[in-house]
Amino acid sequence: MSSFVLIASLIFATYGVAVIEEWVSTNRLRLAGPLISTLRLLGQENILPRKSDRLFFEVGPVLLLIAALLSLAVIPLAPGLIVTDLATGALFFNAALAYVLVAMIMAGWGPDGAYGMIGGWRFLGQLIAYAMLVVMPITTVAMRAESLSTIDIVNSQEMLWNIAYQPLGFLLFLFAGMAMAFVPPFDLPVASGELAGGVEAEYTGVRLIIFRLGRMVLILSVSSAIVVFYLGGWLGPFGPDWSWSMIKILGVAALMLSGGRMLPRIREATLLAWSWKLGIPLALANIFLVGVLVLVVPL
Amino acid sequence: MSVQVIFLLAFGLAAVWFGIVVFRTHSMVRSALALLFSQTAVGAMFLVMQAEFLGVLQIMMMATEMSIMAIFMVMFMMDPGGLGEMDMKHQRKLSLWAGIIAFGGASGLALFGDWGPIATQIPDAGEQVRLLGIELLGRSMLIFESAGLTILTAMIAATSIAVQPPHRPKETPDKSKEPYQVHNHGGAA
Amino acid sequence: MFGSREFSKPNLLHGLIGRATGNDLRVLVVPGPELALAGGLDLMDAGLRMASGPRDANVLLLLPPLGDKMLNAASVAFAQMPRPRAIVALGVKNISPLPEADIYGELSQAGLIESVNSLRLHFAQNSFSNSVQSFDAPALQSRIEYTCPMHPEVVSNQPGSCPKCGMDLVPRETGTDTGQPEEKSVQKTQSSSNAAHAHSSHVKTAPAEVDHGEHKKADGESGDATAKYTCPMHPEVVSDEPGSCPKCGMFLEPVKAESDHGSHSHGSHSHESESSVSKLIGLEPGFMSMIEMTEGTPRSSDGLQMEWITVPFGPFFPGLPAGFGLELTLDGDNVAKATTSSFCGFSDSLENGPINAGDYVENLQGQMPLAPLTYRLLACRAIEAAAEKTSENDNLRDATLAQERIASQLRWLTNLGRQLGLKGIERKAAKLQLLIIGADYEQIIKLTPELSQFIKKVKATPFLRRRLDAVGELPPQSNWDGPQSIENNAAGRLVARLDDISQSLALIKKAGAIGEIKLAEIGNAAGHGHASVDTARGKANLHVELKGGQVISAKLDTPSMRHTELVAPLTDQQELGDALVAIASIDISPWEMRV
Amino acid sequence: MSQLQQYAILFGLTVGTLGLVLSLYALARAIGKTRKEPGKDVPATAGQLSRDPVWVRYHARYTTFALLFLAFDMEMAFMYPWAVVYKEEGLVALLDMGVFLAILFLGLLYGWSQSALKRQ
Repeated sequence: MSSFVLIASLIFATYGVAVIEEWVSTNRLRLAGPLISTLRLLGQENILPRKSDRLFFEVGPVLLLIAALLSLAVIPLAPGLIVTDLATGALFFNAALAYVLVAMIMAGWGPDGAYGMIGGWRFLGQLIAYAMLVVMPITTVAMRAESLSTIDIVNSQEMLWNIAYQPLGFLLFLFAGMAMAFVPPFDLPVASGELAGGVEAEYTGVRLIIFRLGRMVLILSVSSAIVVFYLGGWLGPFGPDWSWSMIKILGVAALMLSGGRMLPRIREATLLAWSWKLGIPLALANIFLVGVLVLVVPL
Repeated sequence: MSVQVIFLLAFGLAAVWFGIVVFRTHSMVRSALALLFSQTAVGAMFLVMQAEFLGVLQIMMMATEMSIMAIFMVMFMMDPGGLGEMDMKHQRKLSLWAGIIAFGGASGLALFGDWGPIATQIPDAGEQVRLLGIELLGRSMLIFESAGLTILTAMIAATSIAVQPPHRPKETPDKSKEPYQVHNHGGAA
Repeated sequence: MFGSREFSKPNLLHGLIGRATGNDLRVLVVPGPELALAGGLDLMDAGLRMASGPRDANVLLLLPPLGDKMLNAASVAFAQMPRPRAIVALGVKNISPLPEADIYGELSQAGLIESVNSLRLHFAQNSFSNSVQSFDAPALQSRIEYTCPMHPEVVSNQPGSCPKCGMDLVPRETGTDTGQPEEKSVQKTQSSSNAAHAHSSHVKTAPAEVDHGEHKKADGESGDATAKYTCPMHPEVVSDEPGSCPKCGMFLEPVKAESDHGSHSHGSHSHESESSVSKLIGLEPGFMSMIEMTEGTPRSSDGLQMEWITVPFGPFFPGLPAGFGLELTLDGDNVAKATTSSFCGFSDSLENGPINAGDYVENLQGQMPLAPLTYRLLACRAIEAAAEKTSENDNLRDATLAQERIASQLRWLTNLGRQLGLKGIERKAAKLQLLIIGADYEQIIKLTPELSQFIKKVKATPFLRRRLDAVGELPPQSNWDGPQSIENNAAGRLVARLDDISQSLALIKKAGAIGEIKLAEIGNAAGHGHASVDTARGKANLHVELKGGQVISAKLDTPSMRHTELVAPLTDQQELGDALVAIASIDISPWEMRV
Repeated sequence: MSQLQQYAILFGLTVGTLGLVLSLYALARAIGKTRKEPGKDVPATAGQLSRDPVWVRYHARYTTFALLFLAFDMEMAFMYPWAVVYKEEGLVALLDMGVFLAILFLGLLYGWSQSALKRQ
């Protein structure tokens, strides 16, 4: 029963993210939108660029989907509603999402097209910018929870959510998470106005379905990580636990997707400079602050 | 138990196979990512052996690090796409021997080394991380801090190499040609 | 059926997919989305979504005017669109080399909506068909040409050897367009596929007359035949005795004939096969020396030498003016060189001899679809100056000009929004543009508060100014005469354009009405005339010569023609994204460039 | 659930995803084959055929960041076990890691001073 609820709610949430994504990018709410797009792409030709690295071209989107799904596996929707409660869950989340980078490099390099290749290597630069800002805030969350398990992390926030306990970490993680899911304004590798689709540019048909699905699951996964690490996961005043998780996750996803549309796309040089000159010192300061806080006010 | 061994073997073979692919492909990116997947398979082996933290850490760190290696290979190797089908192997004999000796040494170490008694009780994954943390802050604190210093040294070295304009022979034709020409004439004579 | 997918017996799933395709239309507009806006078409409202490239599109929307160059480019884009796909032609009939359009419609919003409706039906019924034909066009043909790996300027249609160095020519695929600029291939010499050939053929054919210096480098580490020891880092250091390198202190390595990195005599060059060459001269097959390969290639700013690629960013690149043929030579994602061309430029030569002054005005107007009234006014003024007539409603004409300026700036903002991923600005600017173009005086006055509010909103967009601050600094003494601003960067030009909208609004309000632009009666006047008009992009000048009421010669000078020269200095060594923003900031119209 | 069972689930998830992908491919295959046409398989570059390979020595501009990143990444390996026992160990852990992070921060400052923190 619980695994059924789990699968159903994950599918529902992914679909929800896709609906929100279309909504914010076209300003039009179409509940059937993702379904129609999927059907259209299913009927589309699958073009394989000639002289391409076919292995990379095929594996790229699949690896993106697998990485995103695996990262989602350690995210609890409620106590007991989790695919695997790994003892190193927070670390595993990060490990799985590191392969998003590998997938993007493969997908960008594979077709031997200029836009895609530039997009793929750009994402590596983006990772160098955001990765430390994912890792360091996760450490402070683990410090408070005394565990890397995501369930323990949620339980540690029973008194006070981490967003209030370590707001600096939350902000850093939010931005880094948006960069990780390459949503605007961090959509450097798939920018339409700058690279005409970038990494996505050569994908059509069923491969594009996989790519887009992987992307949606990735956004879902990042937003649910934000919920679990900082917004108290399933904790809520009344009602069933999983519904709180769902509301928060979709809310964060909507925030991530719509917030970035207000900002111009960030230049790679700016992103790198900011995250290394400002972000990492702040993240280190956050570790120190939380370190003191945990010893002094152990809530 | 037996399933565990089968998976261990399978991941081990995958690691070896990807390791072979590293040298068999002409494309630099393929080569770098094959090395990555070889390392990932090693990480999976750790997982099968229930060393969760080590396994996940291996899987995580290799992904970014090998990707960075890939970009460096693309930057500095000829023909990174492998379109020219050129052979990147050099000094075959030497490397063959070095490989055989290293393999022999490693397997000798594995077979004849003293690995202590076989652990019957494996602490669960959470406990493993905790024990590791206590070890880091206790007995191995000095090692841990000197690792920090080592990393600092590496950072300084890497920065100073990368930021300085790389030294290279002057590209102006007369200067680069001169020494060659001198010897070439000698050779022709 | 040039757009359907092949399938003999469509089943239920095919029907579903057909209907889904009809409900999820991604459109690639030819010439470009700004033409749709200028023509008053609201694509979003008609249920079309803009595709980011040909792969993403399933509808090719054709709008007038379409030149041959544009249609050729469109045929390439159409060939790259995955099936099922369709062509919709609004207001155009002859679209060869593209196949017959699936839907023809008239150029209006109603025509567009009607076409989209029949398009949905078309996709539902014809997405899959059993009579599918392949699409082919002259622009898609390719041929093999042969080029020398060391001398890229040597290009031949047949295999053979290079007249300069005698090396074997290597094959390379290229388009049929023989007008391919040769300079384009300069950077491609190092392209990897040639690289391996470069070496093997070099070794194979190197005859004695080859320049010895170059030959030596190819062999990399080779030394003197009598030498016994050499430094692994400094091949020029050769010694008879073991020891250390005087340059770096490394141990000298012994060099033996037939060893891996050995030296070798150059006595024998007449080898048949590559392998025997490798064996004899001790060189590994396919081994390439970095020094040889990077020799002569230009350096990047940080001194590292990489290979450069030449990438087209147009004519259908989202975020750049449609029809603008930008080709960037990229060093990583930095721009090393930019070349520009136009796919839809004008021609001011009067090919068919002198034409009626009235016809000339219409003709010039038709050639400038993005600023028709502006150029109509320019033509009228120049002709009237030549005929020494004056127009009485000059300030009403200026009001018309101002209206078109507002529309032009709004279209520019749409483009900027698309380029930077600012969906809100893109949508709002497009909507306001549609309202402005058809508006009369009262409607414009009514729109004023909305426009001012929008200008305020754009100015207040977080990080927008900061994003544009660092890019687009014009070199000193450049002939920029577009919207003037205090800051010499893209941000300054954004503000200047926004202010231009406000000023134009004020001007319209002062004029009190919007006048029609009509050519004054000039009779059989003759003479020279010159006029200039402040367009949204800068000053446009026109010289005409009249004789007997006919224009016998005309010389048009447009702002875009002058500003195109700024593209190279603006993009030089800029990051790709910045370079594109910089190009957008000077607002070039390919229609105002010469073909 | 034992650890091995959990890994088995993750492995199963991977295999299951592959299965989903394969069945989608099969479905797409059943819908129709891709027609081979001239120009279609050339990478799309905005309306022009660009037939040259782009797999060349790509000049990445973030190399100095990448090198610093490697060092930081290495260091994070120590942070996780430390974070887990942080509360338990208290002040010792704070000082210990304080020294470690300070050393690391020095490296960052050094890189900064050598202008490694800019696009090359």
